Amino acid sequence: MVPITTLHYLVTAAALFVLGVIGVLTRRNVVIVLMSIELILNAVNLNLVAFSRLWGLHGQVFAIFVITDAAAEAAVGLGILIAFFRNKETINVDEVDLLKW
Amino acid sequence: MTDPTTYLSHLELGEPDKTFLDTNELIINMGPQHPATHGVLRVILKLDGEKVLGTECVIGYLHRGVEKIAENRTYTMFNPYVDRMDYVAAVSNGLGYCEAVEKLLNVEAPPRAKYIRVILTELNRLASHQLWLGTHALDIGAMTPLFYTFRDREEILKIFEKYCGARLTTHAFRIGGCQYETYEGFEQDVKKFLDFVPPRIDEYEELLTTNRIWVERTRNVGKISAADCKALGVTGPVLRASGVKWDIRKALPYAAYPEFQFEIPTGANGDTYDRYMVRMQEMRQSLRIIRQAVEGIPEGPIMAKVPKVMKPPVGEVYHSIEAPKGELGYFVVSDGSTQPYRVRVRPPSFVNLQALDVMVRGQLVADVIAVIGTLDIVLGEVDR
Amino acid sequence: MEPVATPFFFYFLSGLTLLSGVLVITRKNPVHSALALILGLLAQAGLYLMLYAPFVAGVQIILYAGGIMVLFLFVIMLVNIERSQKEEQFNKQWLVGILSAGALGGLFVLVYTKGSGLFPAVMSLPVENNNTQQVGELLYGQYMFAFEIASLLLLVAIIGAVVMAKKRI
Amino acid sequence: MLDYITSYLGMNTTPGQAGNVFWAVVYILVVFGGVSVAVIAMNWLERKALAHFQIRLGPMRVGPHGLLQPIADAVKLLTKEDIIPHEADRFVFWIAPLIILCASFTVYIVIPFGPTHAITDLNIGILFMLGVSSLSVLGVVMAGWASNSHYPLIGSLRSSAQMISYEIAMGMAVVTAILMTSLNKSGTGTLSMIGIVQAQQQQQIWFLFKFFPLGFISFAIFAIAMVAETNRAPFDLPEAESELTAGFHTEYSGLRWSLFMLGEYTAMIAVSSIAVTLWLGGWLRPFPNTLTGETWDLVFSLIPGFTFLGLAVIAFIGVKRMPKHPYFKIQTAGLAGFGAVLGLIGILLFIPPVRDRIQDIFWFVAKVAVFMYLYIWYRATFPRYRFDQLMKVGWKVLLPIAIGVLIVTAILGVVL
Repeated sequence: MVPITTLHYLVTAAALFVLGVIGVLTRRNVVIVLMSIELILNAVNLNLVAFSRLWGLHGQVFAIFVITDAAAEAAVGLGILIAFFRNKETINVDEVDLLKW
Repeated sequence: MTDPTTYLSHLELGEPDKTFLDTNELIINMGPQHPATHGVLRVILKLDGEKVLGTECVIGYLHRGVEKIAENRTYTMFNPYVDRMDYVAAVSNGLGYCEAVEKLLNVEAPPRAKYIRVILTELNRLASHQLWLGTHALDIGAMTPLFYTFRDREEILKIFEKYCGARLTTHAFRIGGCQYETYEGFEQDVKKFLDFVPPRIDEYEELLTTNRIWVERTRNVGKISAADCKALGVTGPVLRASGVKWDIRKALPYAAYPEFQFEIPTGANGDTYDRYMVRMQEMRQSLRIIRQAVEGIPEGPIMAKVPKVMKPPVGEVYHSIEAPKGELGYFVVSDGSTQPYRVRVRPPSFVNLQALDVMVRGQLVADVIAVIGTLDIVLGEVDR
Repeated sequence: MEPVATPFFFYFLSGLTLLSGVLVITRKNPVHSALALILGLLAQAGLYLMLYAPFVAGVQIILYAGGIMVLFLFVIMLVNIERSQKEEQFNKQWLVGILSAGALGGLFVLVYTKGSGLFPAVMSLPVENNNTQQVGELLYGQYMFAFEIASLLLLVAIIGAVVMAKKRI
Repeated sequence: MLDYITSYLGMNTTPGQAGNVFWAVVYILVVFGGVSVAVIAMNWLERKALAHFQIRLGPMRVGPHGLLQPIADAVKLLTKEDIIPHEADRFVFWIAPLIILCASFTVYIVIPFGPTHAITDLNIGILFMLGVSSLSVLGVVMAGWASNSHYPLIGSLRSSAQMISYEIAMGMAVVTAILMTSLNKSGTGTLSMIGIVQAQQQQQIWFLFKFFPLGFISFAIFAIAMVAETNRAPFDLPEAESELTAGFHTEYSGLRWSLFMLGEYTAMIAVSSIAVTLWLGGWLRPFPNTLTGETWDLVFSLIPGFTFLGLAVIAFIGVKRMPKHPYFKIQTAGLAGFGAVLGLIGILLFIPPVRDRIQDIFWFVAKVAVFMYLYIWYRATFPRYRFDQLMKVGWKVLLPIAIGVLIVTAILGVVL
């Protein structure tokens, strides 16, 4: 069996990233779009941590920052979603076509 | 299957208060199968999140037509039926009915009977309050007082059983007095009980009165003002906790009550905690009355002269007594025959239940439970 | 601690991660998506453990799986999903989206095939025992400023979320 | 193979750290079996103790003094019809209890019953525990949502809000204790569960008494938060039976319901273990620094055996007090047998090698048992909080105090 190298992790992360991008670009449901963004962020995290095996712990520190960021993003994003749902009674992205209501 | 919303149609329910995380309005059905509705009360709650926007009580699941039954029974035959209304305070029900018919017949029970009546009724008030305390505490989450109160209520029921053979639906009194003379050692039993109970009441208070959680759960919960109480006809401890010193035992004395010293405990805020305190003090006052009665019990007959076949003169009478839950009134109309033409009962639980909506609006779901508990309703009496 | 059966666990966990990723973007019901995402996040925590990053793994579980996902589920419960399930799930430009994502994937393939020599085949073995201490020293030393900025960001996010979600303040 | 198995025996680490899969699996089985037995025992004890608080007898019929009642209950629950509401989301409904169960059982991987008696010693032990135990919120949310009914939904919303809120205060209290581990010469603390206990051993003090009263306050915060975290009285409003019938598991019955219960009790034991590890010196015996010396070591090592002998004596007294009626013959014999087993265990615990290995576990379990008893005691004594009051306690009382204690501890750690 091939020993597991950094490249393996990178490929996994890349695949996850692509999945996330597909989710963001094709789904209509805002909640799932937000979750896809989480997938993207996770792919980045995986990359960072995998690299930290090679070049010191800075990657891990960045991964922690990314997680913090994801938390903030999720909170604000879901807050917007709730405000949006209250006003428009829908959670589909392509119906968010007004800048102001 | 009816849509529950139809019941709410006549309630002026305002727009839900949209504060945080806008939830849809929720209409939930509490009961008739619900552990905290004290029987088969069904409350339809309109909620905004946890906040109560309005309530609607649906009653009648325990309706047995007691008032109608009265029209087809003789005065004496109807006597046991009233025990089945407020089965927790059966003795009080019997007392009210007997006194109403006595008023109609224009007879008066002899002094000894009156004293026995007072002793038993006050014991029954104690039993009723104990049951209320246990279940109310259980609703709020304190399990243990229930068992303590039931342990002590048992002693009262034992006295009842020894006196008349029944524990719950006692049928202790007859029109014109009492059927049974007190049994041998009745007074000793009651006196022993009087010594036994005060530390037990202290024990309940120890668990609850100063308990922070209990105080927080009951203070400022289900507040009702004296004016609202009067407008809704609320009586009993609920009224007294709002600061109105109204007790029929003092205001319109009946039985042997004028001869006893006792106080009417009142509250100030009209919240659940005050009602709790009022009832606790009432228990102590009851003990005081019983002590006076049992010490001063006169000798003599226990039955006044009443005809075997009762044919009260044509007329009507309203007689009310202070039942443990409030004013229990009997309106009896006689057409001169052996059967009452009409008997109408003014049950305290039924009238007090009206205050539920006033008391819980704007409060939380958990408070509905506390308020139902504090109103001390018995569904047998609400539905009759 | 010597790792046991590394290839097996790697393929297992990364397979789980990718499978859950696929489920996230294909499920109709957002709750099922969220569940799949949780599974993926946990699998990823496992991958971090394999990469000798226990602290990141712990943070991943406690923050992502425990915190953020609960937030998601909360929101899903509050908004009406009955209707959104019956609607069209994908938007009109889904084909364009998939094509561009495919292009991105192609780019990745290109980069990793051409540049595979950049990454040393043998991974170094950082000391696991004081990973947390080292991460902590970096966080409170070299990255102090970034750390403080992150906490400010969180504060802003809290206020922002409350302002957004609350109608009347 | 045999070498592989025996090679671990001489080692002085946990099987997980030694990388010995065989022994790790054995430990996992032992711990999970032990926890299941503990849950059963706790179930019986809770009913009995609660009953005696309430001047009742509790279960008396199945087995002597109702000892077999939990088993009878388990049989009943397992054979009950498994109901899934028609409108429920079947998959989520099915998986929710499993999530709770898995989350609460997984925690036991890092709980140290002794210096070597843990499945593994993770570097991030306490973080792992907090993280995994917070996963059970997901199960609660999903159970309430999947039931597709109002009462469970309200129950689950309440409960998840409660668990998340109290997790924060709990985390702050835990951080205080972790901070205390770093007050040594090298100045580095640890997150490993075993390391935390060893730090207490090194510093010659349980963290409960460290910087008195700071350690005590943080412990108290944790002790309150953990009751809320496990949804027990007086914070049991998610399942407040008098308000919401049964909260998030209203629609569950039979096996699935029993999984929820199992999860709840398991979580109770787990969080108590955290408290014991962080503040009460884990497996360390009481008074390790005042009552020192060979003799005291010997005396304390004999206590486990005497405890079991004492339990056996209680069982035999029970046998004596059994009514002398043919009907009770089997029950009396059963109780006597139970006493004999307890006595045998007690005697077994006096054998030196067993004694040395077992006493760590004994002290740990004894401390956890105290917490279990406290849980029962709370339940018998307190009324239930209302939701807004609960939130107020969590956010406005516990959290500020926890943060204050954390800051003061940090300052003291630097100054001293």
